[in-house]
Amino acid sequence: MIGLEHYLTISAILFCLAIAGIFINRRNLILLLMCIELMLLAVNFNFIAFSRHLGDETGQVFVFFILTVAAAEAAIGLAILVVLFRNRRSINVQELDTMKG
Amino acid sequence: MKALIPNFVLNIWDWFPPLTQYLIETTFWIAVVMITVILSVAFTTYFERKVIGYMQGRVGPNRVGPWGLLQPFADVIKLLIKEVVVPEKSNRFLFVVAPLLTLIPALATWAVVPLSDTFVIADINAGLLYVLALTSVGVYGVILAGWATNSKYAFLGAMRSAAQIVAYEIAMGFALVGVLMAGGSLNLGDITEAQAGGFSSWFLLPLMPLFFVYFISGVAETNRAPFDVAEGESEIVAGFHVEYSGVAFALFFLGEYANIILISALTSIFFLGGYNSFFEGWTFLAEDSFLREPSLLWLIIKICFFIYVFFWIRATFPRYRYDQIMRLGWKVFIPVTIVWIVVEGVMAWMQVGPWSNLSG
Amino acid sequence: MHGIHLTIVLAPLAAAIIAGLFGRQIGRAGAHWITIIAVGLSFVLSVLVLKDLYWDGGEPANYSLYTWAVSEGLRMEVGFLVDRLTALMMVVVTFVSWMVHIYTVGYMHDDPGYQRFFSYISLFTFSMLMLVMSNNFLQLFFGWEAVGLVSYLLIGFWFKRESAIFANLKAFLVNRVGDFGFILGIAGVVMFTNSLDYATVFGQSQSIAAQQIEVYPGTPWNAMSVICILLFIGAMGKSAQAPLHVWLPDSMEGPTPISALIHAATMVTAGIFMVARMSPLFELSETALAVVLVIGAITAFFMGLLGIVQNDIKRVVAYSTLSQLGYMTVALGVSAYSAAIFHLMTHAFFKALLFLAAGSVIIAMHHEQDIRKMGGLRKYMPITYWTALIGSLALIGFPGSGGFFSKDLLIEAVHESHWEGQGAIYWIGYLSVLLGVFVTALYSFRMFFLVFHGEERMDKKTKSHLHETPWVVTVPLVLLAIPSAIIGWFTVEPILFGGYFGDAIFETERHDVLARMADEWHGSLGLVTHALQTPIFWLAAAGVFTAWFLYLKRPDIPEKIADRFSGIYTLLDRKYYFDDLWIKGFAAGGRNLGQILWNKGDELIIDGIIVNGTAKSIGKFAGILRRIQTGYLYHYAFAMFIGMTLILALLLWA
Amino acid sequence: MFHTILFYFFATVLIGAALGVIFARNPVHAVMFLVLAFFQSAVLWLLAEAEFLALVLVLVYVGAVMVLFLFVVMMLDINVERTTGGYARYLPLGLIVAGLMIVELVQIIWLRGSGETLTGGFAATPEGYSNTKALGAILYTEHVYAFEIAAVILLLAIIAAITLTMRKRPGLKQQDISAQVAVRAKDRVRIVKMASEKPEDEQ
Repeated sequence: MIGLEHYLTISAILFCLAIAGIFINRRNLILLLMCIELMLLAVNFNFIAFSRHLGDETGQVFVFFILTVAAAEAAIGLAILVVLFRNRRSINVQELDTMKG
Repeated sequence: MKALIPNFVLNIWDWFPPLTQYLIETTFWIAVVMITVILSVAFTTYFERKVIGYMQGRVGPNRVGPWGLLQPFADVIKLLIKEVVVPEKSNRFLFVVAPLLTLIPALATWAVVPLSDTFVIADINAGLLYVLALTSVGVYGVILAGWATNSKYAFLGAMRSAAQIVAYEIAMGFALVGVLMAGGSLNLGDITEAQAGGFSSWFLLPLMPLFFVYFISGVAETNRAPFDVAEGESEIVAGFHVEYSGVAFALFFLGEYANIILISALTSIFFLGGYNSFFEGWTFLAEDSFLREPSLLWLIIKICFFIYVFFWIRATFPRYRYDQIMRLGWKVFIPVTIVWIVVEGVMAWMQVGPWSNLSG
Repeated sequence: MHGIHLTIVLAPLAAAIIAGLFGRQIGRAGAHWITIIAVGLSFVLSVLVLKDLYWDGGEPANYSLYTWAVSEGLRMEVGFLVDRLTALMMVVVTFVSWMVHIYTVGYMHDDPGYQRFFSYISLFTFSMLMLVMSNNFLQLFFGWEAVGLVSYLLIGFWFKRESAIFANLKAFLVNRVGDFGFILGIAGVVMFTNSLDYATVFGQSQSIAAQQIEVYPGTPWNAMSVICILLFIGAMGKSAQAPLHVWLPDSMEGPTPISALIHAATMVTAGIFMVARMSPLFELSETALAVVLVIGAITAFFMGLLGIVQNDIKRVVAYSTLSQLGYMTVALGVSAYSAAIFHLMTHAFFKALLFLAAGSVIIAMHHEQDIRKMGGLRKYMPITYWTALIGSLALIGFPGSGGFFSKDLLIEAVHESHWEGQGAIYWIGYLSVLLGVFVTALYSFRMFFLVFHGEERMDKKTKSHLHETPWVVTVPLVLLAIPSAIIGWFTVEPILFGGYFGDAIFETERHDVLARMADEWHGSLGLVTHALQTPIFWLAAAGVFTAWFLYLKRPDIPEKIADRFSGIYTLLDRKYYFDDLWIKGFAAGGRNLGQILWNKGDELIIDGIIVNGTAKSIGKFAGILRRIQTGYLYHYAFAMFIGMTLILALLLWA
Repeated sequence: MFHTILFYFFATVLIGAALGVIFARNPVHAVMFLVLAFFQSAVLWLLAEAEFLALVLVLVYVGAVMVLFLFVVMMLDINVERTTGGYARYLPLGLIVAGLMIVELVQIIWLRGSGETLTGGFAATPEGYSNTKALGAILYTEHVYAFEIAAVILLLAIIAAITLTMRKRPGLKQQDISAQVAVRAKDRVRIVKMASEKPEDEQ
């Protein structure tokens, strides 16, 4: 039967892939944002799996809030990105080093 | 129905494991619904041309077959045998996938639509959410088509369409919140059941503003006139499908009309009682009259009516300007729905007039 | 009573604020009326307080009004201690201040800074009252600094004059030296008693005296001596005792009324008052008393000598003030606190009178202050003449005058003060005050004769305008002349022998010279009649005679003496080179030291090595570390990820 | 059995999509892979009977957030070559570490699971159980304040996004509808009365 650990495994794999994505795609800010979304998805997997395993819906409530906050984060993040691109003509992470000491 | 099937078929059937039986059965019904819808699409195009023709003082198609009834098949054949031109600098994969992405959600939504009081392919709890989710996916086809074409006109059309669809989706969602409150369930069957009992029980009356918002948003969602800025022949040639031809174009066409039928069906279900009869409460009719029974017939009549309204609107209204579309969506529809949700809640809570029957 | 005390203090403050901040609105007349009324009110109420305490037998008041801060049990409060000592000081301060206010109306008549001046002197009155009425060290210090501030402001009142700026800066800086000692003394008090309140501190005086303090490791000193000497250093600064006296003569750059008020009658006596107030502490340290005595004696005699060679009318009076302050200090040194305060009081009257008289002369002479250019003013300004004569007689101790009683008995007290172990010091003190009498008489009447008698040496133009000064000037002169002349008659007995001060002043049995003198006391009249038999009278008479002989009879002799003894003359003329010592020695030395510390210590070591060096080395170190901190998100993410992997690996496989 | 097959199938597609996200050269493809990944996740959640969240995931993520991503990716004229360069350099290292981590995590999950009765799958839900209803029941009671805060956060996000990206171009002409409506004929048109013919004396 498919159970908790199957979901946890998927979540772990997703999470690691997302992190790998962050340092493989080191030039594109949008891709970094997308990898973060992927990580959040992995986290949501865990919440849902445990919620089902324990028979407690609170875990799913957490997922609900994570979705909310992630949506907000994506909206603001993309807005910032657009403004950034408008000003710098680039979203390359390596070129965003104005604050570098 | 089972009586019609020969015995040996039934024997073979019983021999299959239950899982396979289930798969075959579901696939069968899916195929039936899909074919029905696609055929309907064909005749809808004919219907449109006729309706608009008469409205404009013409007769419409009348050459192919009796009264031009075979015209849609002629069109289909024409489109099928035409070459699909893929622009050289386009993104080939997405260019091909995009038309499918418009069609699939429009067809997939039918899974939860209760066609009669006994038949629905998937009777799932969160049917309304499913509908919303799939409607929101429909936008991908347009965006990807516009982008993959690698043409400025197509891209402009895609951008317009995407913004428009996202904007009207919110109003649609809010309107459906009202329906959900009234029906007390996310299951479309339950929502329809909640409207049993004749015209006065339909959600049309208590949810009148939501009905208008939903239907007009539906027009906008399908990129139909007067919200067809995504195509906008006079401004951006043909918008997102400017480079599409042959089957690919046919799929867009199919998707658009499938969507029209779907929106009509959903509007009927949400506000006009779906498969419930007009005459349910009419006691002068015989107790067992089919006119008082809920059936697919009523749903089809309602769907046809709304399809007709679609064409009627198209023939009547000039195209909206883009910024006015956005204004209508964000500044008119969303506030109206929010206000009406509050009104509905308060009225239902206080048991006032037509709202007193609502479960919310 | 609390309300009265508060009114006494706050009325001048309110007047000062109004005159100072709204001077433009209320105008000149408004400024002087409001301040005069306020200070007059203070005076009247002070008299009431004195009456209550002395004649009506009221109890001394000691209370706190307001707690400013409490720090580890150390309460910083504002409070009043009003006993007879305070009451006496209050009356003297407010009376002289009131007189000076009235006098100023005439003296400053044409000055553009009229309102500012009234604001300052009212503020001064407030500060001085705060000082004398304080019941704790903190408020005392507040008053101490506030009077210093106002003094600074007033010396530099004519701030466009180079010399005035120099003088006020000098006064301020020299006072800082004293204040440094003073605040160290207060700190010592706090260290040993953890209290600022007089009553508490005095209650623990015995325990302080029993303790030792090691300022330098290995040399334990008596804690009480250290504290008292430090406090006395403060008094030296404020009361202009040698060698911190140098600011007082220069302070004559300020307008004459404030010379009278601040630099003669009140502020400079703050040190005397303070030591008297601290008598329970000083009494327990004979070392400190000896220091007080020697400093006072030196000041009394040598500063008097300087008065002889001065030609500026105000400076002569200023040196006489120094000398008289020396007298008071000597009295403190022999534990005759009452005598010191008594002399302080009489001195306040006659010295204020002398200053105001000098000011009157200056007005008449159109701000000419050189006595060599005066002479024969008697017939032009009779009131000034007579009041100045009264003042001078009181100063030299003419029998029956105010100064006579205080000075005579002061010297007598010094004479009586020989207790064990005081051999040399006793003689220094006694001889100084005795010879000082002669010197006092000499310079006083030298000035008097040169100004009012003899040939008229002023130029024609000035002469043609000479006339008596207006009534606002002469009335305070007369009003001050009266107490100068007669106050001794009826105050000497209660103050010195009648136990007027009661518990306010504490004297140990051993030091109680006044008690010994009381045995021979036969009343004021007896003292006056007895005067002719004392050396004091004859010394004074000799001084007057010498002055008459040298400056009226044979005006040519002083020149010759000056030529003959040019070394001594120069020494006196240069004021014992004290100014040079301070300015070229300490000030320049301090500058040089500062220069060295700045160039080498600050710029080279602190800035160069410590500050910039630290920054540079950190910068270098950070430059190495910076290579790790790329600022790229993925590097950090990678680091985190690797760390997590390692931790998991440890958990799993290690 | 069917359930298991479905699970493995969708899980495989999900992981493939995730790999696609991180390896896709073209950002638009990456976005599409992400959409696919979300879809697969939604299906997997449906399998776990978390239907409400599954559909909300599609609705919110696929329908809105990813459209936004797509929008931005398409609108910004990104130099694809430049932004994906240097990619091969870090690929092996990233993959090795990620693989190591996956192995570790999986080992932990299964180590912990082996000792307990976790392998029995999820407990069956009771008859008539509605995931949406159950979620709603606790969302609007226990977590109602958090819910309100979430609403405020979303409002904040809307306002922030609008203020960040809104810019007024100089010289942009805008339609003022109320001004248009308020126009009266007499403000625009001046009717001049004049004779139709010139007076005779001027001829």
